[in-house]
Amino acid sequence: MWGTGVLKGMAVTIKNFFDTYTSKNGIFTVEYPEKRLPEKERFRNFPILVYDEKPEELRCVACDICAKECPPKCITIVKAKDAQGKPLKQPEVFDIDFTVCMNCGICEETCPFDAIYMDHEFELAEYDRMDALIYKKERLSRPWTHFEKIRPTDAKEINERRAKDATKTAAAVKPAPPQASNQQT
Amino acid sequence: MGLASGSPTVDQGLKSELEKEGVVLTTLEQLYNWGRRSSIWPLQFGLACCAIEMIATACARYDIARFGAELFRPSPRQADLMIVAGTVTKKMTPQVVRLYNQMAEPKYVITMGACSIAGGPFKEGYNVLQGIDRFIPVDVHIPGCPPRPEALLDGLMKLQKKIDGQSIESAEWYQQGQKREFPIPAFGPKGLEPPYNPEVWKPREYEQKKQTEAEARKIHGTIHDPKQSAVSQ
Amino acid sequence: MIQLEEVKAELEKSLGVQTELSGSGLLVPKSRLLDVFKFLKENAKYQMDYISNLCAVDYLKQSQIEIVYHLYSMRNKTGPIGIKVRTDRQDCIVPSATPLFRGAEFQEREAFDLYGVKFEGHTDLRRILMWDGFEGFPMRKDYVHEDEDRYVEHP
Amino acid sequence: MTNTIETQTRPSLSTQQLEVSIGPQHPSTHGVFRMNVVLDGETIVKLKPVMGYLHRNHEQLAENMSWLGSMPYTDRLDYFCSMTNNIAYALAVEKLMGIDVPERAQYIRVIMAELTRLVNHTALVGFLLNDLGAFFTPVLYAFREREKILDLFESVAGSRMMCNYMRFGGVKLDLPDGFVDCAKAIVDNYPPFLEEMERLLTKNEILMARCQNVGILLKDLAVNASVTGPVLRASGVNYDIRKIDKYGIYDRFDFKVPLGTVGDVYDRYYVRILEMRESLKILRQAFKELSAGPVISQKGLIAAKSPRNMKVPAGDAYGRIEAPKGELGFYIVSEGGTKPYRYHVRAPSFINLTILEDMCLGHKVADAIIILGSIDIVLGEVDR
Amino acid sequence: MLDPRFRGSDIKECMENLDQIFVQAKRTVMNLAESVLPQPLVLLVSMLISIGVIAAIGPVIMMYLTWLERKVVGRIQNRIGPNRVGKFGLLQPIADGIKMLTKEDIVPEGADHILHFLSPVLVVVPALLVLGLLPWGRNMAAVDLQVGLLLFFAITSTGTLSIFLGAWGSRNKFSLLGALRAVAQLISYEIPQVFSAVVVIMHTQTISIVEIVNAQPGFNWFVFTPWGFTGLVLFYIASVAECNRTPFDLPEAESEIVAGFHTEYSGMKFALFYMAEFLQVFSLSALAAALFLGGWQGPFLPSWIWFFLKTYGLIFIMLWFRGTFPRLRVDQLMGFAWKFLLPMSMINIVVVGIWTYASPIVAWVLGILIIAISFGVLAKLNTRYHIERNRKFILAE
Repeated sequence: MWGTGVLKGMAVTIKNFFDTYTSKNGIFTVEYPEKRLPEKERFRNFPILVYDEKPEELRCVACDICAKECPPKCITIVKAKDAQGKPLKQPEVFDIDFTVCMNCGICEETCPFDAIYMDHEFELAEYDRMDALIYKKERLSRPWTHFEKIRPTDAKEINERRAKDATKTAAAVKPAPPQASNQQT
Repeated sequence: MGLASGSPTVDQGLKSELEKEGVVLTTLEQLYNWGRRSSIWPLQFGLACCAIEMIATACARYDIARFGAELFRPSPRQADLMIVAGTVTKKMTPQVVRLYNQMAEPKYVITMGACSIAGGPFKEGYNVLQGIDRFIPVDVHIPGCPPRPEALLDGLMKLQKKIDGQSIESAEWYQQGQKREFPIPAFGPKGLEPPYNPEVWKPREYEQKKQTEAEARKIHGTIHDPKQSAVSQ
Repeated sequence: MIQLEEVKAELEKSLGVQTELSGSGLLVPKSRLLDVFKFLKENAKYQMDYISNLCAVDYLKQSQIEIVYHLYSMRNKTGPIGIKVRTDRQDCIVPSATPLFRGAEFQEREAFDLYGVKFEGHTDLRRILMWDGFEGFPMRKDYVHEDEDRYVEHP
Repeated sequence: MTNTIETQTRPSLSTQQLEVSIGPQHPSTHGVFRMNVVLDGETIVKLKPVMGYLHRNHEQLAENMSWLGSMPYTDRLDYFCSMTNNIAYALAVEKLMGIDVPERAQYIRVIMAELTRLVNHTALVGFLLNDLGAFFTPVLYAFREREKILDLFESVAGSRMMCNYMRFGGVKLDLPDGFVDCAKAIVDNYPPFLEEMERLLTKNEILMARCQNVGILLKDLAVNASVTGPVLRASGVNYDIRKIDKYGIYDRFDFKVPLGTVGDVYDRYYVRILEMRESLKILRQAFKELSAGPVISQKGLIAAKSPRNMKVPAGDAYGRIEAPKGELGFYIVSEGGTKPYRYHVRAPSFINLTILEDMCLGHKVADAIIILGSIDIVLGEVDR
Repeated sequence: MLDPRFRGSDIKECMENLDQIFVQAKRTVMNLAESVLPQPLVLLVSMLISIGVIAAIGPVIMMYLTWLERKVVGRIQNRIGPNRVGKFGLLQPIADGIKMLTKEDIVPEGADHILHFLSPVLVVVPALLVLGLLPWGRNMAAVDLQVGLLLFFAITSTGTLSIFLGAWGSRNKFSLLGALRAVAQLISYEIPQVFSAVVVIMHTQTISIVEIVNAQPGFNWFVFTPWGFTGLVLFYIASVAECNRTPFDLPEAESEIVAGFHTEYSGMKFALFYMAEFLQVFSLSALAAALFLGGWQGPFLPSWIWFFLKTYGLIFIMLWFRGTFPRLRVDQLMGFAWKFLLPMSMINIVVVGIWTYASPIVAWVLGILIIAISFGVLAKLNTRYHIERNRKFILAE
């Protein structure tokens, strides 16, 4: 009969209307600034550089692999030089252009020295684009404890692997470069 | 009224006491700013993947309606916030600038996503404009590709903070003789004519600022810039 | 799956067209292209009524542009037959497949827009992706896009 | 033609035709797509689609980037179904390289593809109703379900929309431990959501009056214009690439292919709802048969570790899959180097648009909008 | 000086006071004015009071209707409406108002300045005028005319002209399309609306709204009769179309013609269009309540509370429509008005004719019979070739 489909449709919407008051998960909104969604562990937003103890000693050895691997080429690395001009195993300039980075996580996969990981921080809106959105080395570096806090299972895996590599390199006469195991990060 | 000679100074002590008794003491400016801040109507204008995240923000879970920004007005006349969500290509730039000109005056621009800030991952493309701030002034930049809906809400809250800070004397749109009509680029054989709007896009000043910083530090060696080599291959 | 050698033999027998196997398709001379399409479409054994993919490839070293067609049959649900056609890079003119397959219309316009391949017999050959005033064919290997104002953020 | 188009031309009343451009910025063109429409009153006389407003030169960028480098770019092709784009690209390169994919990775690929189909069809039903005028309610119900599935993608691949999860020879990472039963829960309470949407929409008289006998696509025109996907099946042509090419392990699942009879907007809407039901069937079977094992083949792992010097043997290959919008194909030419020589995407939405004008002639402006909505185009894929 | 009523319990007495509170207030002011001013000015003061109250209440009703709509439609879509601007988002309409006031007012250069300026005013004035005719409570109608209902329909029909004026003045293709649709829709839905109101006039033999409400004392409202119920349904559907609300919101169809007839209006002019739409929603729901649901008649609560309860009940249904329905196409819209609503309202008039002359039992049986048969026949006629209810789908292998 004409009109029954229309009435059934209205019944659905009114049920949803009263669900928001009666049933627990009627309201689907998570009120952002006050309440936040539980963060997924593997969420990747922008990369960070990781250091163990002191912020000057980054794990990164400026090997430029991630700069070559990055599809949109947004990483710029300059090797540090000590007084006599001999290149050091530290990046002098390591900046990532956040207006080009596409959060794809390829740098995290291909870094052999576990130096660069993807962070969960997403509240990065800025008023000025020129210098605020080109992250220098200082703004990118985070302690390893921060990484263990946001990604516990991955951190546990990586620590075991690094411990195993450390013992292997210590045991072996010639320190072989740390081999990535089957199940990398 | 103290409006002409600088904004009237209202000492905070008196204000907080009155507020305790429920009397709200506010200057006309704060009332204007509060009105504009809490009912921003975005323009229904999506370009690419970030537009889907913008729609997800308007949907049930993140609910931009809580901020009063629920009515996505289709016509630029009634909108006062343009969220440039997605890659602005050279073929689309005249439309974007014309839309910006058509919007009624107290208008704001949020560039959402890496593509609209500076070309993003498609920066090297021949048909991609490297950032919309070459043609129109931008208030808030939200990096990310695409930024999470919460990042868009965070950007909106930062825009609200910026609106709070505005004052009637210094706001551009109230000045006489302020030309707020931005020239619309035309299609040339190779790209857009003119490629950027000199009034809005001032990298040169920024360049001088960085030169002065660089002399101060004076320690750089030769800079190996992979991007240069990648493009010329 | 359809064996390309078998198709090659079939074409030679019935149409007398000399085709050679190159990569995943049959290289057909430009002049006999439409006959091959008509044959593959009407022949009872093949009934290739669906053109899935049409794309141009720019071989700079041999200074040739190759157009690749992939034909399928929706009625017999049989696998792809790759047809390739080569033309010179300067005056590249190829008979258009649109009268036979309407599906090729937009893809031919895209090949014209990005590679400059003129399809004779196409209903309205205009630029589809770039704006009409644009000069040059951007996807060619020797196209260098001189950017008007390449501002690089890094100092 | 049917009864809706009985507008005879009245010779005495010579009306002037109105040229309107339903422009790149329009509430319901699903992105930056423009239709130059010539109207006689409200009836459409001529309709010319104009595209290219989102032409981001994906194919040229891919030519000077490593093979894996353009995998994250495929997410941005059809930004509703990033997983299926990755699978299609991975399949094409695997065909050229001859890498095999382990058992568990095949099952994960099927699960991700079917979850993406659910997301895409739900969002499409929502947007089609939005074009019909329902004030955002179906879109919000659809996006509520989409959020749950996006949480799954985020917990697996790391990003809600841009998953970049497939690698040549398998997948990037294994499923997190809580994934399978969480996915089972979502798949189990999907049918009640579909019933709710059906009660709200399918038998709604206004929707039936607006969508039936509008934009009819005949069978042979569809085949000749190489239309693929649900639009083709709604016209009654039984052509589903999962059944024909049997790529991956789709021959192990038994599922049906829903076909329409008339081929109008209502058929295209309902065929998608039936397809969602079939996808749920596949997902349940896949969850049952999911077995433990490696997620990426040994050769694939080495390639994933240093993509910049991964070489693909010379030759060309065309791999295609049944993406939610139609047949998504990748044609790759390699000269044995670390960069693809030619990289072409056969986008289903781009080619499904050829018949937009044929379907819209004689209809009203309101019909043209919902016909465009029923074809389900995404501009990232149309303009590449 | 209360009405001489029997002294029931004191709750009943306080209800009476509450009921007449506004009438008392006006009377005290009038007494004060009489003692001070000469006679003609007293009349002026009484008019000014009524006009002042309505001019104050109108915009407040409109503002909090927008708030109610955003909250109700939000809840339908299981999200929370605006809640960060004030306690429950209650300050949201005020913020909208301030923003609209401070917005730049653009007149497109091709547009006709006078028409562009005039049409928002011409749209709001009828919507405000009509509020005066409504019986807000027991003897609380601003102006109690003998020809109230006739004047009501006359005023609301001028709204169509001003919408076309505005759309034509802004020289924009989309608003032109919207204007053509608006004129066609509003005129063709006015006839079934008036016809379904004629039913009440025939029964009560008066066209003064106050008399109609008085003819429904206590609980026997007209809606409990067969012709009353169908009259309410028809009148309500026609008034949804009159105020351009979903599913008949073709003149400002967002998804087709960008923003319909008010595409070119920004700032306060757009706010006036917005106010006119919501005031029309309020006034037509109030009239539907007055005609069929017994206006302010109600057993226990004060009269004006009943009036607001019934009106907001009907408004809630309109908001419910907005959250549920897709939009009709132009020719279906016309077909629905001419081929379904109009014949049904004529048949309704026949039923009320029988009702007045036949005995109650015969009238009831005949009434229900005629309405049911005619509804079935008309529904059949209308959907003969349109809708195929359950269509066959093949699940191929």
